[in-house]
This record gives sequence, structure tokens and C-alpha cells, in this order.
Amino acid sequence: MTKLFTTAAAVALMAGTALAQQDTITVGMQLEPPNLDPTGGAAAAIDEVVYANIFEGLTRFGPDGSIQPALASEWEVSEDGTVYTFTLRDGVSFHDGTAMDAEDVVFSLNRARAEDSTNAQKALFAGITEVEAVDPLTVRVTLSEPNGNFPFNMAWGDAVIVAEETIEQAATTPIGTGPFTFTEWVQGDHVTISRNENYWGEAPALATATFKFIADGNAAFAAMMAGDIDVFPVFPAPELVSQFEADPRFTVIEGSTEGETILAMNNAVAPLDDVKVREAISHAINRQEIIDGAMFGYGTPIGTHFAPHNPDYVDLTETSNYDPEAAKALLAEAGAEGLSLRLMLPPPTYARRGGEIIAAQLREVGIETEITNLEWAQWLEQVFTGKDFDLTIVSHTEPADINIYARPDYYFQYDNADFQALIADLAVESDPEARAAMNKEAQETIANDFVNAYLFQLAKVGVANANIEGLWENAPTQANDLTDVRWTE
Amino acid sequence: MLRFALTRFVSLTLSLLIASLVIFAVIEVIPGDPARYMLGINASEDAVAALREQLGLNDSLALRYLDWLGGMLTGDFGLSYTYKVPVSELVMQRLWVSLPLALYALALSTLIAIPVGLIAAARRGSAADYSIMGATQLGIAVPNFWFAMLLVLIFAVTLRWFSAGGFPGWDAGFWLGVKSLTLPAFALALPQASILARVMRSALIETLGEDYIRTARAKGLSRRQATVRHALRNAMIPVLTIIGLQFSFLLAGAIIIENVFYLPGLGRLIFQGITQRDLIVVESLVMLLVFAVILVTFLVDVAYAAVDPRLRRGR
Amino acid sequence: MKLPVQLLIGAVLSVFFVAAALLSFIWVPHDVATLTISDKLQGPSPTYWLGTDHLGRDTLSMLMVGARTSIAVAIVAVGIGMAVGVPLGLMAAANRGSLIDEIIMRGNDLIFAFPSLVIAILITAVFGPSAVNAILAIGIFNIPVFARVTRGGALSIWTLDYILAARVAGKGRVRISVEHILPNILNLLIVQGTIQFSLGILAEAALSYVGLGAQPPTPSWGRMLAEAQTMIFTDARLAILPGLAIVAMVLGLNLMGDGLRDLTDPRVRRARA
Amino acid sequence: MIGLESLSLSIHGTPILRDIDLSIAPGKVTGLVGESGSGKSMTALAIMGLLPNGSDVSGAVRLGDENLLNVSERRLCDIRGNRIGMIFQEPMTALNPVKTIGDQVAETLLIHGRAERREARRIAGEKLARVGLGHMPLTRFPHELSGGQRQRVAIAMAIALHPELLIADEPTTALDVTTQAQILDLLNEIVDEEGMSLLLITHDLAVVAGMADHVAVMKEGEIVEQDATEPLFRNMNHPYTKALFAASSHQPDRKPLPVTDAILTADAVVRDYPTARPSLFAPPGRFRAVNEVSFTLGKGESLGLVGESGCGKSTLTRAILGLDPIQGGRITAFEREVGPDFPNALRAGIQVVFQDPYGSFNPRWTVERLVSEPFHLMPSPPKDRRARVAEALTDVGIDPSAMDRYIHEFSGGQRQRIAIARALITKPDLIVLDEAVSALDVSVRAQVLDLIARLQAEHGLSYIFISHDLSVVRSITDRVMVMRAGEIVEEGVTETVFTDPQHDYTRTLIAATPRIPDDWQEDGQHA
Repeated sequence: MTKLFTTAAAVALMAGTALAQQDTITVGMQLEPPNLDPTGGAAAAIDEVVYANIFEGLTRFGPDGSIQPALASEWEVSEDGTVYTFTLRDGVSFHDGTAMDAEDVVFSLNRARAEDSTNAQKALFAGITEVEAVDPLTVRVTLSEPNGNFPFNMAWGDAVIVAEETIEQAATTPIGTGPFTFTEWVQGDHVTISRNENYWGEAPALATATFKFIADGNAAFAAMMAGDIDVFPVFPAPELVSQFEADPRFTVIEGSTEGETILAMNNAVAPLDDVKVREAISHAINRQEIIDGAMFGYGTPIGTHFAPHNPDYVDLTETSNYDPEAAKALLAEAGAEGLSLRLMLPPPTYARRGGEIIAAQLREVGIETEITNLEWAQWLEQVFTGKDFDLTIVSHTEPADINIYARPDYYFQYDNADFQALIADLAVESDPEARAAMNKEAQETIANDFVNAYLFQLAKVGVANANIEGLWENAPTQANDLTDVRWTE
Repeated sequence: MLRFALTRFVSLTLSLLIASLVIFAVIEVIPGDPARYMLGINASEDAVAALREQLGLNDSLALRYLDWLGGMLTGDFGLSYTYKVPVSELVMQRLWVSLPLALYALALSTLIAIPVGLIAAARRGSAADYSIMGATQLGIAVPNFWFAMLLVLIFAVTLRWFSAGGFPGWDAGFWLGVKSLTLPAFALALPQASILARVMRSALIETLGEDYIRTARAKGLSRRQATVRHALRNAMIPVLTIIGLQFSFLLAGAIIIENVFYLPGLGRLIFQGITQRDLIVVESLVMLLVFAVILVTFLVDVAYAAVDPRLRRGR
Repeated sequence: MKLPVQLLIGAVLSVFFVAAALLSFIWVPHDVATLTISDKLQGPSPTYWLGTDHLGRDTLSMLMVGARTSIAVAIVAVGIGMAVGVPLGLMAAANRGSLIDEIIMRGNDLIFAFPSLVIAILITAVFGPSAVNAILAIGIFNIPVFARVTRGGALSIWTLDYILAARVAGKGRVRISVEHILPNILNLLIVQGTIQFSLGILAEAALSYVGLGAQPPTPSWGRMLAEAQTMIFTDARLAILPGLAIVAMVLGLNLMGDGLRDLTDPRVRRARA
Repeated sequence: MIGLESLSLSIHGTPILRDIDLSIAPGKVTGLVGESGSGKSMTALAIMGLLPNGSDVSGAVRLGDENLLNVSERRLCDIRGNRIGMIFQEPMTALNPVKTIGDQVAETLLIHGRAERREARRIAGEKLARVGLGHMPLTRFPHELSGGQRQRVAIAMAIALHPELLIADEPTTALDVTTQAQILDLLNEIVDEEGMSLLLITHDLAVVAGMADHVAVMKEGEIVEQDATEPLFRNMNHPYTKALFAASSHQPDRKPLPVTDAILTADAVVRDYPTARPSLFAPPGRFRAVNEVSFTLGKGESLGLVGESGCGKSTLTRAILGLDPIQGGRITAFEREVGPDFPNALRAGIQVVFQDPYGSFNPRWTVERLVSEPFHLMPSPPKDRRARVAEALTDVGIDPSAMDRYIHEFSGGQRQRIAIARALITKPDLIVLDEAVSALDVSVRAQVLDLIARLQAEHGLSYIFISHDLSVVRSITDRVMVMRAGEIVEEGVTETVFTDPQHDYTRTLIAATPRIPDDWQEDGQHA
């Protein structure tokens, strides 16, 4: 009787949902964005709401990670590779009705690279020497040296085009050029956006979309189950995903992210300045156990700092295969038995759970670890800026970021002149084949130097109502592009 | 009465001033740079420096303290670092969740506890008394966040009577709002009601042993009449104290429950403020909560006077 | 005299957990530091009496060692509260109405005015999360409790004639506080201590639950609950067992506290006789 | 009209009352006398049907043709307050502190449905006027009234419905002697005018002698003797009655010692208490508890200090003991000024015995430790500590083997003896006896007074004997001071003061003290 009632209620509920939600969607997100200005903060949650929905750049990431035209319909590169000329689309206007033209592009780029700029990815604009509006629909950007990555740089959320008149209020009421306009933000609960009827491209299928913020895995699960949330693109608790897989109402979208999850080591201080110790640690780690234990099976083992879905990826997992005996031998060889290391863990589950597993694995080869859990702010201060750590676990989610190994002052303090030269060459190389070869060399170099222990590529495990299509599978950048999302019934 | 109020006011101000110093000092020594937190892992040093300058983090401590204090006196709590909106706006928004939740939980706890405590005291030693006391012992021992988890499991996931959490906003309709606060309010109220019922019972038993109850009985009042007409009001004094304490607790102490039900309340705002190093939000909120507690204590004192004529004239 | 039933039940429950905690020092069914991920999320079996968690650790062993953490944190926190609060309370009572009394009591009020969980969060934000800082945070809020109970109890004793007699015998305030007041409020303090102990266990659980208490790999009941929270739909056992442990331990301590109060409260004793 | 027939009571199996037979005649005052624990109050509660839980009662309480032990609780509620009213000992706690006196009196009428609210308040006003509180607004709260006034309110409540029987359980024990006289007068008047019966329960023979028509004497749950008042006092057939009587008018056998030079002098002593500030910034107010008191105490002298509660006796005592600072004048003992710097060795010369035998001892100490506590005053504690304690205990009539026991094992009288032992341990010259016998039952009190007299003779002690009880002061002191509102109003040789009081207040005090008529005592008295 009770069961019958429950089922009937569930059916009624679902029917009601389907009818009422034809062109609206509720998207679940674990973290609330602190503000909605993608040019003024690093929080991934900002891009997850506004990228490609409210704000657009000259170029953009496609669902497969490719660089596609956005506000610039096309661009040309000069022979020496230092001058980019972008042609803007005609008839693009901001949500407040004002036209978007070359002056806005000049303003946006100059603002981002200005001396007092607070752009979180200021490095993206570092090579720019001049930005000019040739005519209202043409912009010329001059670089100090050739940069094959420049269109890629311009696709980032931090490089979106904004209007001078409205940028000050972007933190709370963002005004962009995208297919959705900002409607409301109930702090602590949700952000709602609505269809931009004057969009320059094809108008989206959805009339409104609501991003609801649910930090707690349980609550997220319950909200999905109750139908309060239609899609949770990055589901916070992998251990619950199997429940959704068993339920025909839902589809589980498993994709890849740009997040290389690594056990970072402080290369500059003893005993981790000894490559043998680092190698030993790499061999002591059983990646599959970490993926199973911490991520409930979601994740791809990696052997270097490169995304496996990238065509230039080299599988180097065998270089640092799980071999505790070898690890012990290496430690003995390095004269580093009875090590005790500090393991600093930032808040994400992969780090906290992974840290416990790694601690247990290191103990097996005779390395004791002292775990300290840190909040992000503390982690940034102590580990990232202060470099006061031995080991830490973190996922580097920026796309194509192997170049961080060329920065000797970067927190893991890898200092290899050859590698730095290689990355410098790579930056100015625009021939795809040459770039591929150099990428491979870079991957191998850091793998053979055992700079860090490479664990796994962070999976993007999303859960969605089975009747929704058009969602991104992978996460080439942190975004929830809703342009092509629609209900199938 | 005026003199009483004046004296209280002076000591209240002094307490608040000391509290503000303590809060400011504690929060300023929290490691972690808000600017770097906001700009993240790839930010360049000069961007961070520029943001620090913009946020006013480079001013001297004393200057910032005075600035903050002066702002609060004029009702200006400053601008949130991360949200970039006035703190007062943030707080007001959250208050419309936390305050109703606290009041709801308090009402539940009081409505449950007072009759239950009354029955237990009136039937002292009976089976009803023993079961009530046993149940309240259990109620006190249950961690409220665990109880909340169980409530979600039963009422949201299995029975689907309530949504698992979230708050649609009062705009979505009054009853919808009340509904979404119901499970959290119950989770909060259970231990509070247990404590209150026990206090009610023991206060009542104590009063029932007083001489004036015997006097009342000698006048011909039945046991029930003596309890209702004479014991109840006297027993309310300790009960009021607990209710006052509970209110303050519920206002600020709901952090965990707010997390379980993902309610956008004050507690969560503090938690977020701390993780995001939005120091100005944290400082102002803690200050506000301390102020609320001190105010409630004051109101409870006034309520005493209403209940007990002995306290009405000064000291 | 007949022991109250609740005292017996309470003592049995409390002793059970304390014994389990002590036993964990010399023996647990499985080492909690070793992860057997291949055995994760198993139900109860002859090997794992209460099953395993998401990292393949034995739940029973985790509960036993977790009891150790909870009890240790609570005991030290209560110890701090007593060690600081009792002397303050005695001092305030001995100098009733003086400036020192006023300062101590206003200081108490001030601590009470701070939302405890928020302060605990702030403390751990400053010093980093750890069991020690959880102890500190819980301990600080125990100070005014003990100061108040001590002062209240001491004040009523200060009015008694034997205190006058001691003063006539030339004894000073400190000496009277130690010789006459303290022994006579000891029962009050023991009862309050039991109650604070149980509150300490709840507080530790709450702090660990939000990640501010004991740090991995040290097992703690609150952390077990936090880790099991998302498992409640798949393996409710993991979320229910630590919760039950907390409830049973706290219940035991509260029953014991109430029983002790009944035993030592002359009014109740008289009514019983 | 009310008759107790073979009333027996046990509570949780402990027998409390045995075969009580008592009939209370209409319009008369029946006195029920006995020492504490004799079962007087339980008898009253049995009549009211207000016995505690666990009571097992048999026999009969006849009111008209009903046995109150058999009627329903509802019927009892009708009777209580309506046909039987009752007042209790403690006026300070017998009234509900949060209700006005008017409401509390009116409630009696309301609860029995005798009047509507407005009418009930009017009658309440009348009844309050009847008990002498006509000037008192009905809206006053109990805490705004004095003890005597509260007892009047309690009486007004009890007689509001003109009951047939009024039970007064120790109605004046907690009151000062002058107030007691007024309340007793009021009760007498009411019985006369309204023709109700009064069951007056008291431990004080003198009170019943002056009030009752018929007296019953209770001991250990039984009525040992009852009769009309005068014959009972004249005959005293039962030995317990005789003993009780003897004890209550006991005169210890003592001779004044030769008084030598002064050991203690008070010269214009002033003791002020700070009170609440009259306004926020004004200095705190002052209450003068002791106002320019001067006296001299010679060695071997016994000086009495009498006065009603709040007159400043205890404050003066504390000043003499050097416990509190004084704000004016000086106190000199053994030729040194008493104060914070008074040397311990001299302090040992002044010891004290307090009133409350229960609060005077730390319950967690052994008797040895308790008695030897004043050794703290000596630069080094004596080697023969146990012997000294044993000696002191023997001196006060306690077996020295009691040394290792705890105080709860002793009765009230024994405790007062131990308190005296503690005072003797430093071999003092002066002992301050602060209401030292006031809390004791009469028979025990007589023994302790004998002890006090004997010790003075044996050790040549000086006493300051503080009491509100004039007859006790008269029996044990050489000289007496009468204190009122912080001032000594009369001072002189004890007998002179009592037989020929000079001050009006002294006269009032003496007149207010209830006495058994002298001519009844001829047969009974033996000294």
C-alpha cells in the first residue's frame, strides 16, 4: 500500500516535472561563485556560471577542447607571428543593448594587462605590446614575440570581452554578449539566467536556467533524486554515482577534465631534492588503488603532467609503475631510510581521501607521513606561496599547463635549464608537428626526472536527467555551456 | 528602572567594545591572504598586490580596526571582499533564513518541551515520567547533525514529504519557505526541546516543593490548580534563561544544520567567509552574533522582571 | 543505600566505551592504519564483525580507536575547563562583589556571548585543524561553565557558619577556599564534569564532522560520520554505527551524571529516604 | 466538632503517628505541644489530607459526619480553605512571590466559587483589613511586606471563607517576640469574634499556656497527656510533661564570678554597609547597622546582648571577632586594637559558637580536625594535638572516641557541644555565644545551658551571650544590653533590667514575652 502510494507519487512528480520544465533547467554546482566577474577572480565557479553563457571572448573552447571562433569570426597572423588581426562579428550587442565593437575589445585587453590589473591569469596577456582598433570590426594585437598559443589564451574566461560602462557591476550583475542574460542571484542559493532573445547566434533552447549551489554530497544526491536538480555536471560525491547508473531516470556523463592530479614534491629541499627519493616515492604509489579508493574508480592513471585525451599525450605510467620493492631499494641507495615527510592536503575529496591512501602506501615502503589538512587560503599561503611543505596533492586544472615546470620559482621548485629552453621554444613554435614532438619531449623529461608523482587525470563525473541532451562531456575549461542544451521530450 | 537600564547599557557597550577587539585580533591573525585566495594559483604577484591595495589590506591594523568600528557605528559594515556587495546586504539576506529558522526551532522546542515537562513533573515517578525522561535523555545524546541526516533519509529520500534541503526564498511563497525550514527546525529543536523539557520538569518539581504550594493546597486548590496557578509561573524563570540561551545558540549554532540542508543562512555565510578569507564579512557577522546574544540576555533579564516582581525595582 | 538505576545503566555504558578505548591500545581486530582497498565497503562478516569502510578499514577497530580520540579530547577539554575555571570561580566567590569578582564574571559572560562553534572554527582557522586545537576550542568554553558552577556552589558555602569559624581560626581566603570550599563543592564539580564530558564528546564529534577536529589518519567518530555521510544511501551502516556510538556514550555519561547528582543532592536523598 | 480517632500514620513504613485521639471543640483553642519530630505537624497535615507520598494512614478524622480519611480528593479540595483553613510557620516562603497579596487572598474565594473576581477582591480587601492590613494596597507583592505582615496575609487567606477550624502550625516561631505577641493577639481575637476553632501547634509551652483552652502534649508520635490548660499545667501527670516544663523554665545553677579588669572594650563602634547607588553616578549609599556602640567586658563576666532580628547584634559580633572592618570607633581586646592586624596569638583568646548546629561544621572533616582547627592561630600546632582535642571533648561531655567520626553522626545538641569544644581548644578568655542555644529543643537547650554555666565557672571564662530569647539571657548573664536599630538602648545588671526596665522598648520586649502564669508553677517547678 505504502509502496504503491510512493510509486504513484513519484510518477505524478515526474510527469509534472517533465511538463513544467520543458524549457527551464536547474543545474547543480558544488561551489557558489564568490562573484560573477570572470576577469576579477580565479574561482572556477565563476566560469562555470558565466562562461559561454553570459560572457564570450574573441575565441572560445569547444566541447572537445579545440579553439573556435567566438566574437571574432576569424583572425590572421602576421608572417613573424607577432601581429594578430581579429575580425569581429557584426551586429553583436551587450545585454544592455549597446553594441559590442573594437573599442570594447581594446578596453577589455588593456584592462586585463594594465599595471593595476587584478586579473587572476595576467600571464595570458603578458606578451601583448599594443591593442588597436583598426575599425569598429577589426582589432589588431601586437605581441612582443611570436606566440602560437595566443588564440588559445584568448579563449579563457579571464579574457572575455566586457564593456567599460558595465564592468564595475559585473561582480553582481554581469552584462556580456552571450546567449543568456543574468536574471537574479540569491546569495547562498542560486543564480538564474534567461535566454537572450537578441543573441547574435542561434538562440538557445532553454528559456531560463538556474544554477543551484549544493556543497554537500548527500544533499546533492537527495536533490537529484527528488528532481530538484536536473543536472549536476560535476557531481561532488563519486561514491554515490553508482546509484544513478542503476536508475533509468538518470544518465551518468563520465568525461575527462584538464585536471592532472599529482602528488607534488618540494624539489628544492632535502631529501626530496634527490631524484632517487622522488623516484622511490613514485614507485611506492599504487595509482589504481587511489583511483578506486578515493574516486570510486573514476579517473585515468597518468605518468606525466599531460591530459590523456590530448593527441600529444604519451603514456609514461610504466616509468613510475607500482613497485614497492624498487622503492625500498632506491631509498636504501639514496641513504634515505626512515624518512618522515609532511603531507599537506587542500580540501577537495581527491586530496583528502587520496592523501590517506598515499600515507598508507608510503608507510609500506618505510616513509612516515604527517598529514595536515589545509583550507585553500592556507594552502595558497603556506604551500603555494610559502613553499613550506614536503608533499601535497593537488589537481592542476588549467589546460595545457606543462609550462609551469619551466618556472623554477613555482611551488614544487623544479629547476631544469634544458626544460626551460624547451618550453621557451615551444611558446614561439606554431608548426603543429614540431609542437607535438616538443610536447612529447617535455612530458618525458619531467617523467624521467620524477618531478612529481603523477596520479590520475581527474574525471568529470556528471549526472543528468536522462531527457536532457547537449551537455558537455569533457571539461576543456571549467564551464557549463548551456547553448545547445535542450529537453528531448 | 531607568537607572538599571543605564547601568546595563554602559556595561553592554564595554562588553561589545572588548568583544570587537578580540574578534578583530583573532580574525586578523588567521593565516591566508584574501587577495591570493581570490586570484588563485596562477595569479601573478603584481595582480595580487594590486588587489591587496584595492581591498585596503595594506593599511595599518589600527587604521583598519578603527575604520571597521567606525563603519559599524554608522551602520556601514563595509564591502565584502569576495561578493563585492555591502556586508549589511548579505547579512540581511541570510538573516531572513536564519532568524525564521531559529524562531521556528525555538517555537517547536518550547511547544514540545513545556507540556512534556509539565506532564513529567505533575506525574512524577509515573510511567509517563520515566518514558519522558528516557526520551529526553536520548534526545540530548543525539548529535543534531546526525539526526538531521536521519531526517533527510526518512522524510526527503524515502517518503519524499519534504525536499532534501535548500531554501526557495520567501518570494516563492510563505508555505514553501516554512516547508523547507521544517526538517532543519526539527533537527535543531530535538536536543533543545529535550534540554528544555528536563529543565521545565526539575524547575516545576522544585517549585511544587515550595511552601506556597502547600499554602495554596490548604486553600483548597487541587494539585492541578496549584500547579497551573502557582507553580508554573515561578518555574518559568529557569526555563526563560534556557530559552534565551537557546535562541542565541540557534541563531549562530545552526552552521552544521545549515550545511546538511544547504540553507543559505548566517552560519554558512560565516563558514564561507572564513574559507574564502572574506575577513570583513566574518568580523562583522561574529560581532553581530555577539551583539545578538548580549541583547537577548538583556531581554531575558527584562522578561524575568515581568515574571518576578521581586526583580522589578532595581536591585 | 540503593544505587539509582540510571547511575548503573550510565556507568555500564560509560565503562563499556572506556574499556573499548583502553583495549584499543593493546589490541584491535584490524590495524586501522592499513588500508585494504580491495576489501572496501564490505558488510559484517566473521573477518570484519561490523564491516569495512570505503578504504577497507575495519569499522569495529575504527570505532574502538575513535572512542579513544573522543574520550581523550573530551577529558583534556574538561580538564582545561576545570583547571582554569575552578580556581577562577573560587577566587570570584572568595572576593564576592569586588572588582576581581566583577572582572571574572563579566569575562565569563563575554565568553558565553561568543557563538562557540564559530569560535572553534576561528581557532582552527588560526592554528590549523587538529585534535589539540579542538581540545583548546572546547576547553575554552568549559572554563566559564566551571567558573560559574564553582562560584555558585562556593557562594552558598561561604555563608555557612563553619566558614566563619575558620575565619575566627585565623584562616585566609585561599586556605578556606582550598580546605573548606573545594571539598564541599567537589560533588557539584564531578556532576558538572560528567555533563561537560558528554558535551565534549558531542562537540568533538561536531568539530570532527566539519573537519576541524582530529586529523587523518587518526580515526574519530565525528570524522567517520563525515566520511560516511555520502554513503548513507549506499551503505547506511557506516553512518549509523558511529552515530549510535556517540549516542550511547553520551547517554551513558548523562545518565551517570544525573545518577551522581541524585546520589549527592541531599534534597533528593532526603526525598528518597 | 473535629475529632481524631486512633489516627496512625506511617510513611514508607516508618511509623510517625500512633493512635492519636484528639477532639477539637468548637470555638475553642486547642494547643498541641511537643518537641521537634514529635509528629505535631504531621497530625495537622493528616487533618488537611496533605500528607506526603508514601503515607499510610489509619483511624479517622471526623468532620461532621464525614471521615476525611475516606472522602475523595475532590471533596477534600472543597473542605480545605472552606471548612478548614491553615497557616504555616515560614511567612517568608508561604506566599507565592509572583502574585499580589490581594489576588492570593481573593483566590480562596474564587476557587470555592464563592464570589466573582471583582467581589472576591472586595472581600479580600475586607479580610486584609480584618487582620490589620487595612492600609495595605491589594496590589502589593509579598516581598514588599515584613514577616509579620505576611503572616497576617496568610491568616486572611485562611479565614477568608470563615472556616470552622483554623490550624496554625508554629505560626509565630519565625517571628520576633513583639510581632509574635501581635499575631497571637490577632488569632485570639479572631477565634473570639468569629467563633471558629483553632488548633495551635507549637513547641513553646508559654504560648499555649497563654492561648489555649485545651492542651495536648505530644512525644514521639503519641499524645502522652491532654487536658484543659490550667489543670494540665497544675497537675502534670505525665513525667514527659513535667520534664518539658522544667526544661523550658530551666535556670542553670551559676554564681557570678568576681569580675576583674576589662578584657574587651568597644568605644563608639560604627559599622556601615554600602547599599545600592541612589543614582548612577552618586557614591553608594550607606546603611548604619551599628551606631556608636560602646561597652566594656570584664574578665569572668557574662554579658548578654538582646534584640530582635535586624537590630545589629550579629554585625556587632562579627566586628568584635575582627571579621569585618569597622567604620568608626575602636574595639580593643587584650589591650590591642581588634582589626585586620590583630595578632593570631591574641585572636586565640576570643572564640565563638554559632547558632546553627548543622551549618557550623565542614561535613567532610573528622571531629578531631574540626575541633583542632583553631590551632591554626598558634605559631606552631601543639604536639599533643589529639590529647588536647580529647580533653576539650571530655570537657563538653562528648566521649573522646568521637574524634574520628564525622559530624553527621551527631545530634544537634551533641554538635553544639562539639562547637563549644572547638571554642575551648585554644583556652580562650572570651567566648562569643551567638544564639548558641536558639536552634535547640528545650530539653537539650537546658543541658547545654548547664554546660555553658559550668565551663564558665571552671575556666573563668568571659561570655558575650547573644540571643533574641529574653528568658535564656536572663538565666545565664550578669549584665545585659538591649539593642535596637543599631544602638544600645538600655544596659545594666541583668536582674535589674528585667525587673525594672527603664526604656520603653525593653518594657515592650518583656511584656511581649509569653509566660506561664506564675501561680501555675508551684507544683511543677524543680530547679
